[in-house]
Amino acid sequence: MNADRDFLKGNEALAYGALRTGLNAYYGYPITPSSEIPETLAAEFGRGTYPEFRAFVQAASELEAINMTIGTAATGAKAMTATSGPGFSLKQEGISYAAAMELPLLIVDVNRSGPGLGNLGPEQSDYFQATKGGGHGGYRNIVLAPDSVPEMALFPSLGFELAFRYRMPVILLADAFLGQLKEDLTFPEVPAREFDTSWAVTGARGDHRHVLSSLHLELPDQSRHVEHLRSKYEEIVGAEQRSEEIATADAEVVIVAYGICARLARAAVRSLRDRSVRVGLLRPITLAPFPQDRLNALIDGGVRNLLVVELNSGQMVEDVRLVAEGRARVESLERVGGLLPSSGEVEAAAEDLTSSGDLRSALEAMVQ
Amino acid sequence: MIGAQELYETKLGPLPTLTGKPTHYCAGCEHGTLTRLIASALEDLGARERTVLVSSVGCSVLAHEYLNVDAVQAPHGRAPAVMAGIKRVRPDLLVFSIQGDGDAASIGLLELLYAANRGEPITIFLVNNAIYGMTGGQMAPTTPEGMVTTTTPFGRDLHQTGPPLDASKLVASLEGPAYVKRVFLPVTPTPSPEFFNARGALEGARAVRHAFEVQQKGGFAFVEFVSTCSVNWKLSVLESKRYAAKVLAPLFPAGLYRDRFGVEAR
Amino acid sequence: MKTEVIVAGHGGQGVLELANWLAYFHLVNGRHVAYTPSYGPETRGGKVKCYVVASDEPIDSPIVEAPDLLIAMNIPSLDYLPLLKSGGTLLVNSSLVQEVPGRSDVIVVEVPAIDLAAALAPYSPVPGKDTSIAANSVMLGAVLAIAHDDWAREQALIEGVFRHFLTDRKAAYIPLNVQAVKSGFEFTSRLEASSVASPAPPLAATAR
Amino acid sequence: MPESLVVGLPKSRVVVDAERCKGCDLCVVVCPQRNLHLSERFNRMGYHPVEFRYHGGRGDCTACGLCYWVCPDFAITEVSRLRP
Repeated sequence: MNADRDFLKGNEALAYGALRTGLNAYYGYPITPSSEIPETLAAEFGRGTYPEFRAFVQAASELEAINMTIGTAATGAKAMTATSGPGFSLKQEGISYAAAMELPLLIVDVNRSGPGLGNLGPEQSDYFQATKGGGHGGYRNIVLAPDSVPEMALFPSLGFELAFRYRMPVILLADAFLGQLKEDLTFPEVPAREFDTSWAVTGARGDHRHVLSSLHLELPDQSRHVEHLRSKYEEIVGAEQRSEEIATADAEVVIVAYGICARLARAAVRSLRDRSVRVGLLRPITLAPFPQDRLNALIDGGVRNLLVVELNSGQMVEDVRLVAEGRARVESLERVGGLLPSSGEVEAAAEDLTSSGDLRSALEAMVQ
Repeated sequence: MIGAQELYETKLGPLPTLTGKPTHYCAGCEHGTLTRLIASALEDLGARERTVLVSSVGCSVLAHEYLNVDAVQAPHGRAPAVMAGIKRVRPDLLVFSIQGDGDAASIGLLELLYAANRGEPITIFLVNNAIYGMTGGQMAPTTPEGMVTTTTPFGRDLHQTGPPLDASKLVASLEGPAYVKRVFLPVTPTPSPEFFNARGALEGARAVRHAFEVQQKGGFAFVEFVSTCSVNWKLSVLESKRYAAKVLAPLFPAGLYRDRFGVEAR
Repeated sequence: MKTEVIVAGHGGQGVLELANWLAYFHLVNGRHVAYTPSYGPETRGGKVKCYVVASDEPIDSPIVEAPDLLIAMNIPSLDYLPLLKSGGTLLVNSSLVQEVPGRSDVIVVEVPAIDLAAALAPYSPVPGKDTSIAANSVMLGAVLAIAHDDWAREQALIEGVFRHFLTDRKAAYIPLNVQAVKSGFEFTSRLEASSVASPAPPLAATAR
Repeated sequence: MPESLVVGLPKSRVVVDAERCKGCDLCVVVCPQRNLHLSERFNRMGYHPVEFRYHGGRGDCTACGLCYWVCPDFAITEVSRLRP
């Protein structure tokens, strides 16, 4: 018996992870495949198990939800909202305002298939929306991509830490598979963190008051503000790139994949290594900032072939190509509509990029 | 010799809850009048240091420049949701917004109605001047039939746009709110063409005070101020007050629609 | 040691529960587990399919492409038979599936799960209520038997599994479900013992 | 100083910050005693600001404050009464 291990869905683990890191408020509008998050939180709110969890509201719309999240965040409290693609689109308005007002909040997107209603299957097609800003105006958010249920439980804590450190929205980009997947996990002990909230609205003190506004009517003021947001993100690019590597040291081909695709890629790398095929995996943990330094280092170290595996019609591959700048061949294996490639397909695509794969293709071409 | 200044004592003076910054409001605009009423009420309640203003979008977008309190900017129409988010985790704070008719009764109607229906303990002041002032005079949900605006250049046609929307009645149709009141805020013409009465401002002052008290008792408070917009109505200041008295007052009659805690009775 | 299972059936047969119980049984046995349900509209009365992976090592991919064990609760579940690994086991609910398509390289174990469950009426928490609902627990017992486990050893663990999942009002169903597991276990063990042709199954679903 | 000795001074008075005033006329039309008037001069914004001009013959200022409450620009900064 191993009583200290839990067995939870990704969505449930995320909810408990947030509660264990001192979540104060959750506002959301239910949407499959993320609804276990509000369901789990509603139950715990009703039980009152987590005294710091002071507010749970099923909002009337995603707009209401994100703006309630903004209100709570403005007081310096830890606020979270969760949704899936169609709801993520609606939340973009508020995310733009939160980015402009430099509010720390956590937004979870359990990516389903799109555009439009799409279906309930897993996709990674909200990558652009999450990593390039998403709402109007120029800004970037930090985007975290878990690839397992234990990480779904762990990343709310990391997310709030980054959100408060840099005073900005942090997006936790999961996918429908991870949301529904159940795995064993052990909750890490997360010490309660106190963050600097001296900027928050809590009532004026004498002549000192706090105004959180995204309105800068004087043109130079707005210019300075956007420049400030940009330089803040540049600092984040320098300090917060996170990734995981498997068997990249002598790799001829490196697979770049995150989320559920990284799990498939792990299996493919293991299987290929069993056959002495020199393939490795670079798994971005922060999609924004993209782990460009590690990717650069791999290319500088001699990796000439990159295979991007993602559940969209080619989004992260653009960032990989941007880093590679023509120094490495970048191919991609894509699936959409909720379908996943098999690990065999990942294996084959990676092997095709090795020198033996090249030789075989050349021979096949000659035969034909 | 005694200076004339020392002979007088102040009955009404400057309010520390006002920043003193000149407003961007047009001459004779009730937005300015309301700002003073709010500052005065907050001082009466000794609440300035526990108050958060949620600035909305519209003419009141810069309200935080004039009111010397903590403030958060809400996206267009979303002020009630932002207020609810503040109040849910900080029930000790006094949270209010000044919304326009476009903000509250059009783009943010859902946020208004749901905050009202849940009875969120917040205070909303709606300035209904029947037109979009900040953006240059487009049709508002509350524009009366026939009014010429930049988007109804031949006058508002109700067959095309539906009738003016009555926000106070809509809010009062819900169970959630504890206090719903509509006040005619402009100065009102009297039989003498040279005199106007200021009853609106005095009633407004009471309503503002009551709306904060209701929030302190845990209720949702909503006060609609029927107002004017002389610049976009293309009338002089005093003509706009006469027009408001003639056209808007019957369309949006002043009245008390809900007073669950009986604050008016005292 | 890694075990990959597909559990399939139709909505209402308790397929998700069976897969959950199986995964949790492995978890309390100290393994890493991954369970992937079907979800959304497809769970409304239609086909249901779940993956269960149990492994002593951290699990790379939770997706089961070639299962060691296919639990087929109804006829459409046999659609997944081509995926079954050579040498793998097909566990069939023979109450609903009378004819099993041939695949000579797999072991077929037929358990009349509904009939066995229906025979447990004395254990119903509601007197007179049909107990065939416990067919999924019968299949859990069959899985344990296929792994040549010892019922006496597993009984406590199984009770723990049910106590974890069947809480509040559902707790009344724990004795019925435990009996159903036992029934499935005993039926399958006899089947195995009487089966001369079949070699010992390569699958150790609960091997330790 | 006893009130009776302050000859020619209004019993109450209104202090106007002329630079804030936008000349909207609201205080002028609500003043029951007609003690407020738009000035001939311009302020820095280019408005004719209001002035408190006491006309002893027309009725004294009662410090009723109506001008203070209706002023949208907080330009009526003070309403005062003679000390008793």
